[in-house]
Amino acid sequence: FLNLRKKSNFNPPFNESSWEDLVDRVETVQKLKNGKILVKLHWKNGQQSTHDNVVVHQKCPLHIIRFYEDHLSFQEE
Amino acid sequence: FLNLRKKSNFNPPFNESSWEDLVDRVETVQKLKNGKILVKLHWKNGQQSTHDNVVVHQKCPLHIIRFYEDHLSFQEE
Amino acid sequence: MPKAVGFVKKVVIPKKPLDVLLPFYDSDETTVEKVLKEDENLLYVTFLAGLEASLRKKDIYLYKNGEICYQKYLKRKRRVIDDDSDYDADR
Repeated sequence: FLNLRKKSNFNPPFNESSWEDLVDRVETVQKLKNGKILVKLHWKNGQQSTHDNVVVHQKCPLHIIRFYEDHLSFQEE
Repeated sequence: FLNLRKKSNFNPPFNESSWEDLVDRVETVQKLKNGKILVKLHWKNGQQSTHDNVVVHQKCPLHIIRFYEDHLSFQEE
Repeated sequence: MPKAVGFVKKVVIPKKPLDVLLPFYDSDETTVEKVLKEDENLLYVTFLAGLEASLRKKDIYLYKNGEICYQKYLKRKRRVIDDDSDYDADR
């Protein structure tokens, strides 16, 4: 988890209102002990970056929805 | 599946670009045998309606993301 | 950086009898009107209900008119390609 510290020179385009066409997929979703949820994105330009889930909700909601729907499991009550 | 065709007089506002402020919550998500995912919405006006997931993706993505994030299961590290 | 709990493995949803989905479901909402464009995995479509959405190619058969509209789209695409090659040949 420490490799997150290795700062790459990739700067996600925060000025863009939507990342839907720039992101290829959500790679992982991870929960921290403090309750935060971090989302790792794989960009079409080959870069990767990690963000708070609320950022991803705003910038590319369809990608995180697709990730969740790829991991759906229905359990008998 | 056919008995799902039973309609009420409620007409969801398709002309509205976003339902985020009109919907109270996603009640449930279920998958049909053919693989289609259906989402049941509770509206702030007390109505209920069910839609294909792609409709909810477009009209109120934050609601369905919240529902999914309330049902996450993690691989302990 | 706080320690991690773990990576998402599944989104676990309680299975319910399908009549929980009533009282109102109208599958006509997602009758495909037109396929606008495609990329590697997705089709961008408009539905009769006046909604634009992206669908997975493998799911297009789930939607009324989906297959037919996709075939029409491919035919249009081929015709454009043929016209372009005729244009190149003429020059």
